[in-house]
Amino acid sequence: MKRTLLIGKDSHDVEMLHQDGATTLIWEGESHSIDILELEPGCYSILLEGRSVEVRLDGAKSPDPDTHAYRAMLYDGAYEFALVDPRRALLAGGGAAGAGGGVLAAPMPGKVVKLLVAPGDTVQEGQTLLVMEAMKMQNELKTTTTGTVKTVHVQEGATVETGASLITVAPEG
Amino acid sequence: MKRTLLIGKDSHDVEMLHQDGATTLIWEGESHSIDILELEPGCYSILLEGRSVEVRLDGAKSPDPDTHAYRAMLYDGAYEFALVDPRRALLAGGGAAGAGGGVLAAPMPGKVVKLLVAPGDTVQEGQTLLVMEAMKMQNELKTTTTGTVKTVHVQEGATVETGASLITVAPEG
Amino acid sequence: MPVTKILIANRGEIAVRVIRTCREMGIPTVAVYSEADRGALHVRMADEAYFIGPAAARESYLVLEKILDVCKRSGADAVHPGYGFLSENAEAAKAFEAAGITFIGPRPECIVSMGSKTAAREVAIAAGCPVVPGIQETMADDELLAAAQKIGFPVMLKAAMGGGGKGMRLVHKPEEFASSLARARGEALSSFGDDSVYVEKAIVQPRHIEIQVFSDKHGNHVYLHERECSVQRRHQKVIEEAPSPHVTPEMRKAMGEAALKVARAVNYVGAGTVEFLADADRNFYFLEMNTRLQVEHPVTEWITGLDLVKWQILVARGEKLPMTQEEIPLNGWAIECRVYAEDPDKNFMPSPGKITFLRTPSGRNVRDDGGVYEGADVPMFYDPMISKLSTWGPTRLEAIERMRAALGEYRIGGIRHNIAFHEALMEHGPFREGALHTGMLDKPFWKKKEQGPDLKFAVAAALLHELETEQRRAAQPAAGAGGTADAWKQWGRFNRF
Amino acid sequence: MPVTKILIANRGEIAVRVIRTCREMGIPTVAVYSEADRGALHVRMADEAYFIGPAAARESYLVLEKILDVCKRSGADAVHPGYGFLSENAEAAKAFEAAGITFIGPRPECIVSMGSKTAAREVAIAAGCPVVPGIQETMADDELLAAAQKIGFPVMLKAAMGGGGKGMRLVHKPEEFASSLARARGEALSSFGDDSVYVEKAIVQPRHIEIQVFSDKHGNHVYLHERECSVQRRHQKVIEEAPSPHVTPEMRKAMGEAALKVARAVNYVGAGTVEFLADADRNFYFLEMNTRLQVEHPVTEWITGLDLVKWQILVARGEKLPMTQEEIPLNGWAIECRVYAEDPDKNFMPSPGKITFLRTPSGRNVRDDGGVYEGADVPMFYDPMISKLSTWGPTRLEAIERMRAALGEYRIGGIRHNIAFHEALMEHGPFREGALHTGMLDKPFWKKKEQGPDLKFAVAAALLHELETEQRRAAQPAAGAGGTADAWKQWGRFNRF
Repeated sequence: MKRTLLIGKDSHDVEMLHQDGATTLIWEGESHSIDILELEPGCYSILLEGRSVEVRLDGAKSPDPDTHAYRAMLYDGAYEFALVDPRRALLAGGGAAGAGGGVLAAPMPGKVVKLLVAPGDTVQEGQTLLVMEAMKMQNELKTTTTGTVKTVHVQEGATVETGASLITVAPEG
Repeated sequence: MKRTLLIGKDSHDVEMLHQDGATTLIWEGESHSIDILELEPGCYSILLEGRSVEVRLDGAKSPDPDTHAYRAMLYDGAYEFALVDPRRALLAGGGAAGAGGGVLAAPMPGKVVKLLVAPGDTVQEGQTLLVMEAMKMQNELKTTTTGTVKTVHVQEGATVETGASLITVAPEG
Repeated sequence: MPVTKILIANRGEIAVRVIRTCREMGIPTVAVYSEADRGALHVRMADEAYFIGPAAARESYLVLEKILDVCKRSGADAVHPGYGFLSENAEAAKAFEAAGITFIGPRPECIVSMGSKTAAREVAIAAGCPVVPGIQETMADDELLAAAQKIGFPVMLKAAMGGGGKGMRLVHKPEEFASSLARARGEALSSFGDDSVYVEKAIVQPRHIEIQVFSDKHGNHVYLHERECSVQRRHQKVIEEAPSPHVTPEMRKAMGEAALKVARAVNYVGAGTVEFLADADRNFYFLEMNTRLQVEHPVTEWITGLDLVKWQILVARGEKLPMTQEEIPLNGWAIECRVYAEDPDKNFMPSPGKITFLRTPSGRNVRDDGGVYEGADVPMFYDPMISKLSTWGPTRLEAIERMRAALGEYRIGGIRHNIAFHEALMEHGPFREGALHTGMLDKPFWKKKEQGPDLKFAVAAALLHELETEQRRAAQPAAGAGGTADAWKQWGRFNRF
Repeated sequence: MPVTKILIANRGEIAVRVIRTCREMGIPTVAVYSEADRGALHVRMADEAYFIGPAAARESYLVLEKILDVCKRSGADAVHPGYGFLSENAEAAKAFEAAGITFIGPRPECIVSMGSKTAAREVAIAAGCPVVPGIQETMADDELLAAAQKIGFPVMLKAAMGGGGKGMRLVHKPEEFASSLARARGEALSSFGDDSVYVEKAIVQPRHIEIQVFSDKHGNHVYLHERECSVQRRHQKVIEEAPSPHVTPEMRKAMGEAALKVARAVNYVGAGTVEFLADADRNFYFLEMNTRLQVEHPVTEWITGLDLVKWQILVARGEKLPMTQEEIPLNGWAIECRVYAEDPDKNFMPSPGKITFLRTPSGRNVRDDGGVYEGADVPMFYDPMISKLSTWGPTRLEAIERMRAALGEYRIGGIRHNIAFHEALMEHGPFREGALHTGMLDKPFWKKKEQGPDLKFAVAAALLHELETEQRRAAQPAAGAGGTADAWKQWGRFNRF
């Protein structure tokens, strides 16, 4: 099974083969014999060339359904990356960029305590559009898009879930 | 939902009703308002008249498919009992007794290290029929039936799972 | 006062902490819970549990009448307030007293006199406990300069109406005084509409060091040594330790005795903490007194071997303190890390949600005071602290190494948390050297981890997950044309963020 | 000797225990595992892991060549043997030495000289350490009586070829001697074909008390006080504690010095335990010496604050002992309960299987040394001990109360275990009073719990489970006529025993 690994701005060809009870990891053309076991749901023990590493895997939200974002926790911290089926990447054509751009989404469940913009306002990248409260702390949510506020999806006082659309900004030009 | 509770030699009529978000436990005709929540798989938090008790539930093997045997762990120890759907109990007729009698089953996974009887031997209740080894310890398995050995289902050296039939004894008379 | 059944007017780790001591002492416990907390760990662990209303604390945990009502219904004859919520509410303490219920805390008058910073400062001055030297009244420019010279440079100019750093100026030398004062007055005027400014001694790179005191109803007072809590992020304590690497035996004695002066002055009863600021020369200045159990009490329990909640209960019952000052032990070193549901990679944004996986560290001299379990929800309504991990060692470095190893065993899934941040702190030079001050984390040393050496392992796990998802999809032909979408729904369920 | 990467030639909790100290010290670890242990906790936690063969220990963990081979492949320059397996195998110690690998244990000669009970007894006698008085040679009847009178009654007659209690006779008074001897000889002849009998002092209701010793390669020897391990079931230790409620400061010093005589006599190096039997009058007698880390070492770590595995590594590196005898602390009291996968309700039959649920106790001064996790298999091939729960308190009773509370938090699903048995022991009068002896559990005090007061709660949970199963069945009409059977298959999957 082949996948394209996306990490930051890099991409790598990776593949996992499972034959006759043996598992092989192919990393940029180089084969590694690997012993991998799911010990608990989402928790893997991996032996590779003697080394023993435990990996806790969580999925992460991704705007593109064909790009599977992962967050893996190892003894030395977390790794974030995405895997794409190269066949799907071809079908999809252009790639993953663009989707979701301009929508400010709730990064956590919480309460909208303050709206700082209204439709029609011009906003700059880095500008705070809204204040949310969660766990006794107020958090300023900033836009990554420079442009014009198109829609405000929520009202002050509303309780929202993670990922809920809050404000859509139409990019400049 | 009605059930007959079997505990030791006693039986009780019990019922649980779940209506309009409220749960009621009816114990021998007496109603108790109960707040019950499954916190983790098989692990329940129960509030009943102010008291808070956590119950860990395990199923237990039972020879009769209509009798559901349970082992519940509470803060003060384990309770063992069975629940029977009274409709099924009626259909089944005579009750649960009799099944499985005379069959010596493996109480744990392990290795048969010694067979002490052969088919045709006469045995007494409490007599050791076989020695099993598990976790570095040898365990003598005794019969609860007085009678004649009908079948020996295993050989010395065999590894068996929990519940495997080892020796069948035909009861006396 | 009888203490035969204790209602714990709190939630989370501190409620669990109190329940544990009650269990050891054989005292039944009563939990209260809001709508958000029906499945919380403190409800599971208490002997009784009562519902007290909506998730918002001001409609449940902070409503005195509801707590009083549960006392009546459950027959609890004592209340442990934990920290936060009603713990430093003098009205609550009075109301419990009036209802014949033992409040496991100080008398209401102590809470009142320590509740206001200025009143507490006056008590401290009267008792002979050092405070930050300063003239807390506004004056003309030349009078302020004279005051500054009397206090000794560096000094801090502060807007009388101020707050949040506005109108504050650090002045190192007399030569800079006039221009700094002008700018401070200007800022004060524009920010608060009032150009009044007062002067105080500037504590450069202050250390937050506090003394744990304990008093009984018979006039006995002892101190259980100090804790240092200088490792803070936005004035929030992150790591605490006991003893302090800055404190010498002489300083410990001097601080302990100063703290007891304050405790004696208000006829204190129970567990209290006298907070000080200390400077590099080991001068220390009274800051405030917390009239309750402190979050960071475990480090004191490690080095003394004592159970502070047990002592609170003994004192509430009217018993004498079990030890004299000379008998209080001081063994080794303890470190505590506060584990928060927050994302260090996203400016420490809170991260409430469901804990889908939880493995806490174990082994020798490791203590996890948690308020959650695998499968528990971390509600968005309360403090993001979900656990306190503490370790002990014969020396500070051994405690730190044990903490580093224990953090490496901690696994929390489903929410973001600050374990990796603590791990980085354990390897942070100034922290290891004990060169602490309250601003040490202002210049953030934390950086999001870049691609590390073990990416292969991380990706291998994800590849196996993709492989199994594909195999499941292949094994479900019944789903027909919609198969692809359905199979990836499963993947969607796996999405936890 | 270099110790830069340690192979742990063991499994289960002790392998995990060693890994924890190595992590604190920054030493990489190498695990080995059999077919039954691929998913074991020690494999998860080690930095490297190597397969060494079939499940049966004699084909994997006990095969010296395989361990040596993994040392070579991994570059490990030291081996920690844990307890059991190769830990007291002199040939293994020699082979590691020959291969240039540091064996974290005593020199092979120490293992040999302490490996035989009779040889060890001779070493002890020569060193001036008291042994059970007796004449370990066979004699004529009248000589035996003379010897018995010299030893002092009560005495024990033992068959020279004997074992398992056959041919043993306790003789209280000289008048009973002749008839008892005749019966002992008769039994010895019929059981072993030899009527030789010898005489030894009878220790009535003996207590098992052992001294932890530590020695370095520079001839320094210290003792880390005693542990009492009298609570045994079928000669298997169940509960251990430190210090012993039977030992006075004078007795501690005398036992410690006696133990050091043995250690010095064999030029001991590393961690060792000298076991004694003690009688009601506080006489004590050398029994044997274990030349390895003991299962129950955590209680010594609690009262001394020391890390015994760290000390083993320091000594193996050739460092001097970090403390002198006078510096060894003794603080408070510690209790350890061995958690076994066994069924107390079925004559303590072993209960291997999958652990479907696991919540370990936490909080202050509670330590769980486990070798498993939720989802782990407890294989049938090895020792049924899955964890050691230990607690500390300033006094024995506080340690016991903490243990009782901690046991109440322990939840293990999927296999049977002895937690409830330990809970009953914590409330057992003779145990609480410290009236211990090795036969105290021979008359079993354990009874299977009858229907308790909270049956309603237990049944309510089961009713909810039945209700939900019915609802699931109702929601799956597609299963058609076979619906009932299918739905209950789900229930069947829930069957864990």
